[in-house]
This record gives sequence, C-alpha cells and structure tokens, in this order.
Amino acid sequence: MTDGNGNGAGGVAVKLARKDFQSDQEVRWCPGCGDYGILTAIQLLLPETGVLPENLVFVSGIGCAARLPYYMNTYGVHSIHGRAPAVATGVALARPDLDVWVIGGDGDMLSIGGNHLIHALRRNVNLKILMFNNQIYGLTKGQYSPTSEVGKITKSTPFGSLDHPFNPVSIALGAEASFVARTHDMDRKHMTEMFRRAHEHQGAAFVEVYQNCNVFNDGAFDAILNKDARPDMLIDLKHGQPVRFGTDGQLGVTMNEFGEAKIVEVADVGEDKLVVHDETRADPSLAFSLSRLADHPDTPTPVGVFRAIDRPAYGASMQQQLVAAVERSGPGDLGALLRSAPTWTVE
Amino acid sequence: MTDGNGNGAGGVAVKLARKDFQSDQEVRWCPGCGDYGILTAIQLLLPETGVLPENLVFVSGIGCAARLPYYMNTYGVHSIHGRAPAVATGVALARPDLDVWVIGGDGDMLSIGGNHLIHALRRNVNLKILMFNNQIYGLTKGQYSPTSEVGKITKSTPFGSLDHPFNPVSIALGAEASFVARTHDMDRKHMTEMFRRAHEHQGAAFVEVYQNCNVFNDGAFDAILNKDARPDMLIDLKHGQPVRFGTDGQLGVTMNEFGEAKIVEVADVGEDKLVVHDETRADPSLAFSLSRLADHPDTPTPVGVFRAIDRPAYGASMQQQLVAAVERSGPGDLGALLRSAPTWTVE
Amino acid sequence: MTVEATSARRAETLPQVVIRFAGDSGDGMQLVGDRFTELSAMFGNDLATLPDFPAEIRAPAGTIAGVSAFQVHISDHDIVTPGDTPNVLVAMNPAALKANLRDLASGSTLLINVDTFEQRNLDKAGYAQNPLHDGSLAAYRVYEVPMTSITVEATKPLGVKPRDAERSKNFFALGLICWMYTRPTDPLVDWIKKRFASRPEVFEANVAAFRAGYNFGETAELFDHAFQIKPAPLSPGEYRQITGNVALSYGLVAAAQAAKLPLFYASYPITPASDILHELSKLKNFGVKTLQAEDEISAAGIAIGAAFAGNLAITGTSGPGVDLKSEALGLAVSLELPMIVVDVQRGGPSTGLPTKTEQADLLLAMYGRHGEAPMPIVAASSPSDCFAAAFEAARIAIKYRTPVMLLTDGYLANGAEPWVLPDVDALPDISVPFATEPNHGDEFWPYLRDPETLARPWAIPGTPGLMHRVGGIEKEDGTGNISYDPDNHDRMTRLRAAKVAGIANDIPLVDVDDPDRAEFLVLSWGGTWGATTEATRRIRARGKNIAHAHLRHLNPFPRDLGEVLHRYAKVLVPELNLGQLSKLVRAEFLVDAQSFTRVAGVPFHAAEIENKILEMMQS
Amino acid sequence: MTVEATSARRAETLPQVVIRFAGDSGDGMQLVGDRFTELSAMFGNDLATLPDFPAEIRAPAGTIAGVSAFQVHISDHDIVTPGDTPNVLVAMNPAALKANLRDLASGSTLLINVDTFEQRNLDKAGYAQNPLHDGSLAAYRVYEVPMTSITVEATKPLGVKPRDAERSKNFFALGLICWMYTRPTDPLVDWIKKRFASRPEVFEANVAAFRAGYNFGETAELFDHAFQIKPAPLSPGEYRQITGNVALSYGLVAAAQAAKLPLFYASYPITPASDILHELSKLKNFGVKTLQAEDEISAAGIAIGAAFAGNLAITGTSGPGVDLKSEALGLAVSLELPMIVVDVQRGGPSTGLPTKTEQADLLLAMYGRHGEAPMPIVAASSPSDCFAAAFEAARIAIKYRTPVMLLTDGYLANGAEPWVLPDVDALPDISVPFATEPNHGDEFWPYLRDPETLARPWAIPGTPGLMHRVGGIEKEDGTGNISYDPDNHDRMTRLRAAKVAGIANDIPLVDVDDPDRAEFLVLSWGGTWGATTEATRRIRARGKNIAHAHLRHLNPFPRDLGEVLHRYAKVLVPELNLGQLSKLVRAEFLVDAQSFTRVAGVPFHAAEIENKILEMMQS
Ligand SMILES: Cc1ncc(C[n+]2csc(CCOP(=O)(O)OP(=O)(O)O)c2C)c(N)n1
Ligand SMILES: Cc1ncc(C[n+]2csc(CCOP(=O)(O)OP(=O)(O)O)c2C)c(N)n1
Ligand code: SF4
Ligand code: SF4
Ligand SMILES: [Mg+2]
Ligand SMILES: [Mg+2]
Repeated sequence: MTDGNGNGAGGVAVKLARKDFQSDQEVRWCPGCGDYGILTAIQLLLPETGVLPENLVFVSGIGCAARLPYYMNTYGVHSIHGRAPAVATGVALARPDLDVWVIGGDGDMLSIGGNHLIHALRRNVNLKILMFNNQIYGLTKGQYSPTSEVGKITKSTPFGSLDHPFNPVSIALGAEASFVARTHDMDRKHMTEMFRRAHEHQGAAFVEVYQNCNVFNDGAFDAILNKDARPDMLIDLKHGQPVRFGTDGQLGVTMNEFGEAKIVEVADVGEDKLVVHDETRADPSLAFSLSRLADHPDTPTPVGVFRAIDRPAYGASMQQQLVAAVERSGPGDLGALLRSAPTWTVE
Repeated sequence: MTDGNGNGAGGVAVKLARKDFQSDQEVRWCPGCGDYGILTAIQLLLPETGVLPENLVFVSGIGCAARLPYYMNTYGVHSIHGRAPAVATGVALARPDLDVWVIGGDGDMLSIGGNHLIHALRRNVNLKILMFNNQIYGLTKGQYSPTSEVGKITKSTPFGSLDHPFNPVSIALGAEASFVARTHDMDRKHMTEMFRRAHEHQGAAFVEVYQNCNVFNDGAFDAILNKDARPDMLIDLKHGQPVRFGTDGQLGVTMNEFGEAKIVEVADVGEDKLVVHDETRADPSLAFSLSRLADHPDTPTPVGVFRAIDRPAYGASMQQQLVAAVERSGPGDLGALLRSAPTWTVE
Repeated sequence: MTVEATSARRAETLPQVVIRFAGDSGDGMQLVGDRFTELSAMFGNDLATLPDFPAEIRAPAGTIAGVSAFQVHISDHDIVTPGDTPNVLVAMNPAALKANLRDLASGSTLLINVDTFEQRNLDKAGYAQNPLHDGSLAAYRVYEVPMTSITVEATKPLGVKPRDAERSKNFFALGLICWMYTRPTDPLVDWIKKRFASRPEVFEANVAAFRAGYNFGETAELFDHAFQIKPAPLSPGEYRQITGNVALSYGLVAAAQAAKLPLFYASYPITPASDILHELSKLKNFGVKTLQAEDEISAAGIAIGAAFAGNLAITGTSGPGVDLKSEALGLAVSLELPMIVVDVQRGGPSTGLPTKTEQADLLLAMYGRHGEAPMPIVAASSPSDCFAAAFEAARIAIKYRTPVMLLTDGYLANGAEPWVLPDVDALPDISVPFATEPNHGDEFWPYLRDPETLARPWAIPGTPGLMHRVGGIEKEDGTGNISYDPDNHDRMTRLRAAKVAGIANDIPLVDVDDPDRAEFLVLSWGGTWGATTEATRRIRARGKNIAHAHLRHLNPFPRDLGEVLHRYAKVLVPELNLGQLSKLVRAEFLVDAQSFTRVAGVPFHAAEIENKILEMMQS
Repeated sequence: MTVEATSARRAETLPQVVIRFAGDSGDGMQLVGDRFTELSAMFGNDLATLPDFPAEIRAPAGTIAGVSAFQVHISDHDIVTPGDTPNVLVAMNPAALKANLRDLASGSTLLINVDTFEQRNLDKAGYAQNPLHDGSLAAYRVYEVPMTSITVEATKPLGVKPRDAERSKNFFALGLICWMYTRPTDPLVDWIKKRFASRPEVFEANVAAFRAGYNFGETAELFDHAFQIKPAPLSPGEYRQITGNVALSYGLVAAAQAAKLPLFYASYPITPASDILHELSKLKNFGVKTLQAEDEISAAGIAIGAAFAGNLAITGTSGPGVDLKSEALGLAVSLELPMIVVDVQRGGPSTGLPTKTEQADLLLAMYGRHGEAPMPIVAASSPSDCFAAAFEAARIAIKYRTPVMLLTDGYLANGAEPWVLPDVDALPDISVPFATEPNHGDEFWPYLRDPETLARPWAIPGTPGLMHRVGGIEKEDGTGNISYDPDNHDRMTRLRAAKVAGIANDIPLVDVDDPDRAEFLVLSWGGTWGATTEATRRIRARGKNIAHAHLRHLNPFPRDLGEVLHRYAKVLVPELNLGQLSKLVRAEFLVDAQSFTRVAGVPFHAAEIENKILEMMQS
C-alpha cells in the first residue's frame, strides 16, 4: 500500500483547475502579504497533480500562515497553536489514502510546535509540511520568532532579542528529515516546483518558504530576494549539478577539509572542485553543510531541494504491520480475544 | 558579569570531597544500573571544580535518570516530565551566579521535552545538560524511546517500532548548540573529563551519556562498549588531532567530497588525509558529519567533544541589558513610571 | 499428583479469606498473587484483587520502598472488594512485614520467611530489634517458615545453584498457601510448565519449590489443619478473570466493532495507564492502530486528526497527561468530533503517588479547559466494568460527536475480578452514518445539527462534495464559517452545553438500591462502588436501612438525580478526593450532601464507610 | 489657537456622553479614541473606554471583519462602565456603520463619512442598498460629512498627495468631535507634534485635518450647537489614564519593590495578554527580567525555576495558555513556591473569540489541575484595579508560598479609565525573609511549616547549609523527603488545602454595598463590577432597594461570604460565562444563587443586569 497520493477511487482522470481548489471564503491577509503568492502557488500546483479536492486535507495551527486551509476547497483543520503536525499525523495514519498538508508559520512550527515537527520528521509521516518563515509573529502583531536574527527589536524585545535563531533547514536535517527544501514567496515557479517535489515524496517533506510579512517585518529577505540581488545571493541547488551561482555563474561552492561548504570564485578553483549536489545521499552531511552557507538570509543562501531520500513512510509501515498481523493470526475475533485468558463456566 | 561558575562569595577556597556532594538519601536505582557510575563521576568531579554545594542546582524531569538530584547534596528540583530545561532556564537566568545542571533520560529530554531542549540550546542558556541515553523508557518499565533503533520490540511495540530514531548529537547540532559531547557510563575518566569540559563551557553544554539500563535494555551498547570492542568501536575525538582509532590506531576518518566523514584504513590513505578534529569551528558541519559516522551505536562511534565554541551565554547578555538600561536611564523610579503618561491633579 | 487428596487432616470451611502476599519487588509477589487468584477463580470462588506496586523507581532490595504486595479476597459468596484487612499476610522479608503489618487486625495470621530475618535485612527495613523476638507480634498467629532454605534444599537434587534456587521461593510460599486453602494444584503445575517451557531447569525448580511448600503445610506440625472456601454461587455464564486496563482495552475494541469504525489509540506511556497501550498494541490483527506519541499533547492531537478522518479515536493517560491535553480537548469540544479520553486516575497533585489510586480528577474532567467547554464524563465502577464503561463512552462520543472523558483509577486498572463474558454478537449497534450528501440545498453545512441529538454531521475526507474546514475559532451556527458575531457566540456556547446536557435523556435513571425505603442514601461513583456496596451490605446486616446509588454518568447526571437525592434526609458521598462529586451535586441540586473523604492512595475499606454511616446515623 | 473661545453658538451642557469611533482597521480609530479619551481625562471628566479590535487576522479593507471600534464614556460624575449604548457613532465607512448600528438606540447621532458610501464599499459591507438613501436610518440623527474630501482639500496647500492626505481623515473626525464636545485642542496639537516629530509633513497634515474637522463643526450649518460635559468631582489626587494591562504590569513592579525581590516575567505572546510582556520588557532599568519562552509550558517552568531561585516570578497568558500550564501549576502547588499566573481571559472554548472578553476561566483556575491542587484566585474589577489586584496576588503568593491565579479579562486589559496614582512610598512591605538557618536541630526541613500561615520556608540556592531537593512526588510532612506513606499523603493533601483555605483569615470581609437593608443581593466578580455597580445605582434611582457585593478573592472566599449570602432572600450572580461563580457559591453555601449569564464576547450592559434585577424583583 502506498501512502496518500490521494488520486482517489474512481481512477477516471478529471481535469481540475485552480478554482476547484479555492473555497468560498474571502482571503484575509494584509494587502501585500507574501502569503497570497504561496496560496496561489499551491492552488496552481494541485490541478496538475491529479489529486481530487476531497482527498486533500490541509491542517494548520494558529498564525497568519495557518489561516490558509480556510481558503482551500478541500478538507481542512485549523487546529491550535503548534499542534498541526500532531493532528495531521492522526489524519495521515488513520487514512493513508489521503494527501495531507501541514501549513504553519515559524512560530507555530518552530516555537510552540517544534517538538511535534521534529518528531513528525523523524517518523517520516507522509505529510507535506510547508513552513512560512517570515521571521516574526504576524498574527499577534509583531514579536520576534525563533528565526529572527539576534538583536531584533520587536514589541517583546525593545532592547533587542538575545536568542540565537534556528536555521530551519539545519534543524530539520538534524531531526532526520527525509525531504528538506527551501523556496521563497517571490518566485512562484520555484515554489510550485518545490511543492511538487514535496508532494511526490513518500514520507515527511519539509519545505521552508521565506515569506515577507510586510506589516511587521517588511523586507526581511530583501538582501537576497530583491530582483537584482538574486543572481548573486540565491544558490539554486540542482541535483547532479555542480553548485554554482552568480550572474554569470562565476561563483560556486566547494567542500573544505572540515566538510564545510565554502563559497568560491569558480575561476579561482576550477569547475571540477565544485561540489556536485546530490539530494539522495544517505548521509545528510552534504545537505547540512549547504544549509550552513547562510546563517541568516543576507549572505548567499541556497534554495531548492537539500535532501530527498527514500525511507519507509510511517503510514505505510503501520499498514503493513496490520496486514502482516492478519496474515499471521487471521482477522481479529472478539469472542476469542475475550477468551484469551483461562475461562470457566458456572452453570 | 560571567555566567555561573558558582565559586561563590567568600573567595576562600575550601577543599571539598566527594562526600560533600552526597545527600543523605538512599540511592535507588536497580542494582547494576549505569546511572550509578554517572552519579559517581559527577560527585568525583565537583570537588575539583571548586564550586560550593550551595551554589549548585540540579534540575531534572521525570525518569530513572531524573532521580539523580535527590542524591546530590546541593539544591535541586525534581520537576515534571520533559520540563527540566525550562525550569533550569528559570533558575539560571534568575541567578546567573549559580551553577545549574540539568539531568534527564532520552525520553525526558528528546520525547516530551524535545522542544525545551532545543530552545535551551539555541538560546545558549548557561546549563550543563546531561542526557542519560539508555534508548528506553526505564521508569515506566520498558517502552521504546526516540533513540531506540527501528524494529525495537518493547511493551508498546510488540511487533517492532517503526520510528527512525534521533541521533542526539545531530539534533543538538542542528539546534545550534554551542557545546556538544558524548561519553558513556563504562569509562569514568572519560565521563569526568566530558563533565568538566561542559562545566567550563559558558553557555548551554549538551552531553549525551550512553547508559546501560540492565533491566529493560541490557547490553544496548555492548557492540561498542565491551572492553575488547572498544578500541575498534570507539572513536575518541581529540581537539587538534587527526581522528584515528583502532587497537593500533590503524583506522581513521577522512572527509569525502560530499563533506561526509568516512572510516578508512590509515594505511590506505595516509595519515595526512585524516580529518584533524577541531571543536572550535564556527561552522558545525564537521561536528555534524562526525555525528553521522554511527547511525546507531553498533558501528564505530565517536565520543568526546564534538563542538565547543564561544557564543554569548543568555544569562550574561540578559544581565548586560539590565545594566545598560540602568546606565542609560538610571535605576527605575516607580513614581516616575506611574507618571509616564500625562497626569492631572484634582484638588 | 493431585495433592488435595493427600491431606490427612480435615479442612475447616470458611466463607472467605483475604490473603496478602508481600515481598521485595524482585520476589515475584505479583506473579504468585496472580496464580493464586487464577486457581481460585477456576475453582469457582468469587474474588477481587488489589496489587500494590512499589513506587515507580526500583528501590534497593530489602527496603520498605521496595516492597511489592498483592492482596486477594476469595469467597464462597458474591464479593465486591479486595477486602479491608488481610486475614493472612505472607511476608517474604522484614521490610514486607513492616510495611504491611499496620493493615492487619490482631489475630491475623503471619507466614514469615524467617530466613530473611537477619541483621542486614532488619537494618534495611529499619527494625531496631528483630520483631520475631521482641514480642511485638504477640497479637498475631505467627508462623516462621524457613522458605528460602527449604526451597534451596528441595531444588538441590535438580542441580540448581543456591543463588538461582532462592528465586523459586515465591513458589514455595504459593505452595504453602495452596495447601492451607486446599487449592487444586494441577493447573498450577501446568501453568509453570507452559510459562517456563523454554527453560526446563527453571520449570523444574519452581515445581519443586511449589511442591515443597505444599508438602511443608501437609507435614509440618505447625498447622492444625487446612481451610477450604467453597465455590461461590455465581450467576451462570462463562467467566474469566480480568483487570480494569484489559477490560477497558477490550471494551474499546468491542465498541469499534459495534460502531463499524477502525480503532486508533494514541498515547504516551504513563503509570497506571500504559497497559492499555500495551494491550491494544498487540491487537494489530483487529486493525487496531496504536501510536506511542512524543507526548500527551501530540497524542491528543493525533486522536483529533484520526477522529476527523473517521476513526474511533482514543487517547489514554493519567492525571498529568490530562492536564497537558486540556487545550487539545477544548479544540475537540469546539470541533465536535467523537473521541474518548481515558484518565486512569492516580495520586496527585503533580507527580504525587504515581502507582497509587485516587479519584481526584473529576473536577478536572468537568472544568479543566478554558472557556465553556463541556465534556460528558463516564466512570467505571469495578475492574470488569471497565469494559462496559468504555463501550458506553464510545456510544456517547459517536452518537453526539463529542469528546468523552472516561474515568477509571489505579485500583480499577490493576485490580482483577471474575467477569462473565458478554455475548459479543449481542452487542448493540452503535454506528452512525457518515454524511455523504449536501444537507442545505446543494451546500454542505458542517454545523447543521441533528435536531434531536444536536450532533453535527460527520463528513470525512474522501467524501466528494463535502469538503469543509473546521477550526477552533467560534463558528457560525449552521454553516460553521468563522463568526465573531456576539449573539452567535452566545448561541453556540449554549448549544454546545445543551448538546451535552441533553445526553441525560439517553442514559438510564439512577438505579437506587433501596430495599427498605431508607432515609439515608450513600452516593458513590467510580472505583468506590465496591467498598460502598460492601458497607451498605454490612449496614443492612446490622438491621439498619440504607440506600445506595452509584453513578456511571458524571456529566450529565441522570435526569432524576436531583429528585432522588431530595428524597433522602441524609446523603453521604464517599470519595477518594476532598469532596469533588459532593461539590457537583450540592451546586446542582442544593442538597446538603455530606462528603466523606480519604486521600491516601488506597481504596476505601468498607469498614471506613460503614463506620461513617453509623456515625451519621447516630447524629 | 484655543478654539473653544471661538465657538459662536452656546454649548448645551450634558451630564455624560458615550461616543463610539468606528472605521476600518487601517483608519486609526483606536488612536483617535485614545486621544479623545486623554483630552477628556485632562479636562477632568470621569471616563471609561472599551476598545473593540477586529479579530486577530487582518481582514480586507472595507469589510465587516475589518472594523475596529473604540467606545468612550465621559461624564461630569463618577462612572464605572464604558456605557451601554453609544449616543454618538462616528462611522468612517459602510462596514463600520453596519457592524455597529445594532448597538445604537433610536435617536442617537450618526456622524458618517459620506465619501466612503460608494458602491464598492457598500458591496464589501454587504449593503444591498445605500442605507443613507433607503430610509433605514430614519430613527437616527444622521450627519453626512464628506470627511475624506474635506481632509484632502484642507491638506492640499501643504502639498500632500491625496492618497496620503486621506490617511489624516481620522484627525478630521476627531476635530469634529472635539468641537461637538468642546474639548481643549492645544494639548492635542502638541501631542501630534511630538508623535510625528520626525515626519513634519505628517504632523502638518494631521493638524490641518484636525482643524478642518473642528472648523467644520463650527461653520457648517449642520449642527445647532456644541455640547459640554463638565469636569467630574473626582476625589482629590493626581490622576492618569491607564489600561488594565499597563496597570497590572505596574502592579507587579510595585509588588516586587515592596517585596524586595527581583521581578521575572516569563511568557509566550497571546492576545490579549501580550501587552503585559511588552510593557514589562521596557522596564529593564527596574531590573525586570522578561523572557519570551518557546511556549506557555516553558514559561511556567521558567517561572517555577525563577521562584525557586528567589525571584518574584510571574507567567502571564490567556485561556489556551492556562490549559497548557496546568501540569506545571500542579508542580508549583506541590513545590509550594510563590508565583503568579496571570490569565487575561478571552472568549473560548479553544481559539474562540481571541480578541473578545469573557469570564469563563474561573472554574479552570479553581480546578484545572489533576489531583487536589488548590490555588488562591484573585480577580481585578476594573482597568485601574489591575494594579491593586496584582499587588494583592503577589502578597498572597509570597506570604503563603503558593502559586496564585490572577484573573483579568480582555475588557479590563484594553479598557482604560482615570486612576489616582497611589503613593508609592506608602505601599506596604510585603517582603518575607528567606530561610538562612537550619530549622530542625541542625537540619534544614524544607516542609516544616510556619504554624500560622502553614507556609514552608523559602531557602534559596546560594544559602550555605540549606541545600535541599524539592519535587512533585508526595513529600513527607516536615522533612520534604519522598514519602509513599498513605496517611502522610492524606495529611499533606489536607495541609495544602488548609493553607489555601486559611488565607481567608488574611483578607477583608465581604464589602457589601447595602445602604437600605435590601432583600436582594447582586454578587459580582471581576470585570462585571462596573456594569453591576451601574445597574444597582439605577435600581436605587428607581427607588428600590438592592445590595451589591463584589468579590476580589475567589479562592478562598471571604470568611463571612456564606453568612452574607444567607442574609438575603434573593441572590443574583451576573457572569460572562454559563454560571461559574454561582456554581461555587451554591456548592459551598447551599444558597439558591440565581445565575444571569451572557457569553457574547462583550461586557454586560448595565441595562441587562438592571432588567434582570427588575424581573427577579417582580417574581
Ligand atoms: C496556545 C497559544 N499560545 C499563543 C497563541 C497566540 N498566537 C497565535 S499565532 C502566534 C504566533 C504567530 O506567528 P507565526 O506562527 O510565525 O505565524 P505568522 O502569523 O507569522 O504567519 C501566537 C503566539 C495561541 N493562539 N495559542
Ligand atoms: C506528563 C507525564 N507523562 C508521562 C509520564 C510517565 N513517565 C515517567 S518517566 C517516563 C519516561 C522515562 O524514560 P527516560 O526519560 O528515558 O528516563 P529513564 O527512566 O530511561 O532514565 C515517562 C513516560 C510522566 N511522569 N509525566
Ligand atoms: S501580519 Fe504579516 S504575515 Fe500576517 S497577514 Fe499581515 S503581512 Fe501577512
Ligand atoms: S529501570 Fe533501567 S534505567 Fe531505571 S534504574 Fe533500573 S536499570 Fe537503571
Ligand atoms: Mg511568522
Ligand atoms: Mg531512558
């Protein structure tokens, strides 16, 4: 049994369009919010996947990002802050036939929900987890988040925050994630591609989406995402290809003797010294070193798929155990179960 | 202000002994439990550090490991399951003069307490965190834990567990830990050394201690810790030295082009191809790749300090902000504070 | 060998006996207790048991903290409690004696493994003098038996090393007790054989020890005669012995079958609830899914997700876990999805007494969520009743699309009693149809309620055309869309309350046991059923009138409860807390219910309730 | 320019007026509401305010969901509520009109920004027809004012682009209202100057808009005359305006000083409690430590750690956060450490109505922890009273070494009123000594209680010789060592309860406001104080007798509460929940307290309570 491709029963391919995935609820984010573009990318992707709206479940926690399920004409649960990965795990394991997505912000998933996230990743539950990282708490009006840079001045840190931020890709890799990618709200094509890859992955797929909160943290990613900055600031990871970027591909990434990824001028080292990206390495070290290139999105930052390996998805394994048990012991017989301890009869 | 060395006020060096750190409570672990040895190592180390018992606080959650504070003649809080890093954060930030240790099991710290752990690490709160990893739930009598290997048969998984385990060193590194080490309950000297290093570190120090639960998971580490296995199975990381092991130092670790640590015969590659360990790399990639050498403790497994870098400890930074605020605005004046909005007087 | 026949002296007949086996955690007391119970069950006695585990940590051998005990009450008549005070205490070491002696009435019998009464063990138990010699046991009938040494002797011919042989001494004790109470021995020998099939030397040693114990009774001059307790006239049926946790697990499985739903149990291990997880984890061929979550919050979230997806979703835990689930349960209340939360109550607050029993989570179950978040509450009354209680919780959850709190406790969970097996084919159908069609023109309104039950439709993912979103923000009545309208919130708050309150119409009236039109009613709930029942029997045996009502449903109450309570001049509510049910009935019915409480981590003794009743009858 | 003087027409004097400013979230209604309030406060009126934020998400401009409102009640006499229904509604767009109209009585005044009443906006608000033209506003005095266009005109000379100019229209509205109610204008202009010091073009535009609004009132023929509301005869003292969240923050700082303890506030952001975190984060020069934790459980844990280490530790949140903290609070109860949990209640269950007010966490505060885990509960009654309530919570926490629940609500948190500044030098000393010496021979027993308060010693790390361990497992009375002894557990459970119950001896008796020896008492708690007070005033104004008692302490109750309640033939308990306090007093005192409830996310109107009282007087 394969975990949730969600193509449903009929088998008859129905051609669906974006509007089939749009609910009748008015989209309520601030004008200019990056969430709009992400929603669009999802709604554009889904018709291409062949999945039927009724076989999709979007689960979220609380936050601006977490409102997304309301806008999807699918099944959805807008749960409580931080718990979306848990609720979604329940959906996905109860019904491995479904296609389950988890949506949340950086606070929802890495602050209060950090534990559920890392456990969903290590378990490899078949979930497509999209974390909208705006490096701020949007919904509660602007406190710093676990991805905010040190020294961040916010309502709760008027003298600057002290906490060293998480690098979401690093922590996901540290948590044994089988699929990790990063994209951003300024590039619909890239987003769609990443979401497609996540969707195709069997198991837990974690996608960090850099998202602009134009109200409380405007321009957080400008240094890397401004149109003219991008060529020199975005490192587009491509499987099987040397890691290379820059307007004319003049920059690249090599591995030093400590296993650290370093940015170099290609001309200085020669193209064959560049790291050739391989998403499928069993060892997550390559993906991890790449994730360390940018401590904070103001130096050249990799986007794309860091890691995509095969590992049994939890739901499928669980299902197998049930099937194997029936094969071994026959389908459960309640009467026999009650008699599994010695019995005696009183006449 | 330095964070908690705990040497206390007087300044007069008192020579303390092991017994000064032993409480009057009977130690209650199963005979043969690895926890005994760890307790001893701690109690042997402390007199050497010069810290006074009254300046020490041991905080724990719930579990067999978490009973340790009762046996220490120091201040202690045996809190609730998973929350020790939070409680300890409160102690350490309220009182940066104290020397605060956190003790817990793999379930306590990585299952229910995973989120508090990773946040304490990224914040770099001045805590010495010792996680006794026996790859099982001891206190609740033998369920699998987040560090148990896949397929583990336990009370809660009679047909084998499905979850891919965490590698505690990897997750700590992914969570931006500034100090990460690993040791084991069979080598008191090594333990003591690791605890000493943790104690000297300013900030959050995470030490994974492989610990045998001889009742519910006996021999989990035999493959690497049996006396005769050790030379070939333990990779003793030493700062500034090539990573080398084996009875005659015949084995070593190199870095491949993907930044992956690989075990080699030194004779095959030559000593100068070996990785030279450097705890102090700003980039945690080296430490991370080393942590991946052993997915599970049945292949050669590194022990020692993986990473030890300088980063401001949270308590010290917090204190600095308070001091700076007083310097900037003078000590707080309550009367003036109440008048910080316009006032008027009714006669 | 069928040993009864060999007994020379005539056995004296007793109506009942309460035996407590006590020893070190490593001494195997639970095992022999279980065996004795099983033998007695098969023999036809009525019975009830009370295991008493040492606290969660393993204490050093020989210390008070390490004492493990197992009490069993067997009788020739219907009984409902494991007995107030043991008639016989088997004490394998000084600590076991010290820890248990205070529970014994004078005149009781002590069977003491005298081999262990040496200085080291006396010290560990905190005895300044050897109690066997200082006269402090004068009030008891003390039998000093060198259990260890006879066991070692008896197994020597088998080539067993003394160290190993010692480990069989619990079977010696069991053999002795079996002789004393003329139990059949063949089944026991068979059991040992099966259990230790793969280790024949252990099997042989244990059998040898068991026989040595039996023969010791037979031959030693210590005992006048054996006793016998005749089978009890139990109602006809096929019986087995069952503990509360197993009964509860089976009840869930039965409910899932009766509801035609897959069962999904998500939990995080915690004493004394873990065994439910262990039990259900074995039942994969029943299609039962179990998941050991990373914590209790996750387990609750997983259950919510599974319920949304159309499973019968359960999350089980004990008090600390219920605390943690509070927020998720509020969500479940708001989502109006069927789900069961099992709370196997233990001693609190905080970590408290994790292996002991208590009933102090009732008000948490009622009120432990922010906002107005009502949940039905069902409680089990005896170990075997956990089956029916679980079934009833599921029925309510499914029919009313609501999370239900199912309360048991440490005593019920681990206690055992005989149970007439229910006819599994006669279990009522508790299934409800999933929604399959639009219910409002061609729209689907997820909060359009059934006018009778007020339940909302359960439309599960995969159903074409019924796609909808649910969430914890207040929803518009009917459509389920987010609504911040003040009046709608007031209406929805009252609707949620009315739905739960309305369940009162769907549960039985109070079943009052009042043969004599008494003026005094005792009202019990949960695990105090047994002690209360026994207490009222004793009161009646004294020729006094007393009424007893027991509540299975704590929220809502049976609809005639107020009326029933007001019928009595005196109402007493015995509880293992500081008066939680009494608070509820006082508030609801303004009845001057008197609270009788004990919070000691142990079930009530029937005598405590009996005395309290007598005292109140006086005044 | 001091504009009052220029008014040609004579102003009519009113005793009071209730004005509601309503517009789109982006329209700056909270800002002008605040400004008007401040002007009125400085002018000497008594006042109370009620902001009404849109729900947590930012809704599209022009929609009902995006409407933000601010109500202010100003008067020439002592007032206690923000007013039941506005006399004047300023509606900046159709949605604002639609969302607020239902709260208005006929005859009220509507000031409408007519520029926004075009098709697009009417559609967004869901108006099929333009209400200005379809006669639906016939019952009101409608003033159609082209606020946007006049603002644009007025700022044109400054070279402001129309798009930018529009943003000043709220100041136009404010100017108009200031004219209508003859407010002093200089302070406002000063304020604008200060606020926009760094952006002179904004400053100038806003001042121009403000003046244009003022002059519009003065010159347009629309208005007969302006009104004036004389200063109120407030008791003498130095006043400021304060919201509940700020008052609470200051109360904590004051308590820390009075207790000579450093203040540590650990919290996770949540509406409507976040502002306490924001406020305290600014006060680093007071030595106040704040920490934004990763979640509410962590915040509670951090507070426990800080308390153990000797700080005055606080953790603040709202309902969902209290749920999550339950387990940690049980630990705090067991550890017997001083600590305050602030619950700024909001609409539940679950996410509920996160920006609205409610009082439905009282029973959660009482019972929301497994086991018997009693916590004192203190509640604030008005925005400024949050200062005193916080101080009192700290006093109890410190003196009795117990976690204390401090309840406020969304209305108190964001509402504002004038406050007489307390004399900070006269604050009572609430410090307690830390333990410094052994207390039992040469041993230190951490659970040896003060015989009077039953508090245990607070020995903080760093104190030589007093090293000790505390934990959540049951402790032996006195020594604090782990104890599984049954009787000890019973004793400790009762001791913990007795300690909290004993606080009744240390709090004031019920303060009953009963000038006429009435037979009917209204019992209120928390934020319903204002509406209840106003309702009883109105009842008395009708010549009827009514008594009113308000509870600051919900656990324990004042020790004479039962007696007080039994003195009255009728007792009414109005609450913004389904009757939580009424349950508590009924259970405790068997008094037939009637519950009057509304759960609509908004404070009671005094009229609702008034009518309920009248109705009950009838029957
Ligand atoms: C238990 C709980 N705690 C706190 C909150 C308040 N809260 C809602 S969303 C949020 C964080 C929002 O930040 P993020 O997850 O990054 O989402 P964003 O709004 O930035 O998309 C918080 C703290 C809550 N709803 N529930
Ligand atoms: C909230 C809560 N959930 C569950 C438990 C039960 N519990 C106690 S310790 C423990 C896990 C023990 O495993 P670990 O942390 O690895 O410690 P060990 O006993 O192996 O040293 C569990 C599940 C609890 N005490 N509290
Ligand atoms: S607050 Fe920020 S994240 Fe939230 S909707 Fe507005 S722009 Fe988007
Ligand atoms: S159960 Fe295991 S970990 Fe716990 S004390 Fe015993 S041996 Fe040690
Ligand atoms: Mg965010
Ligand atoms: Mg463990």
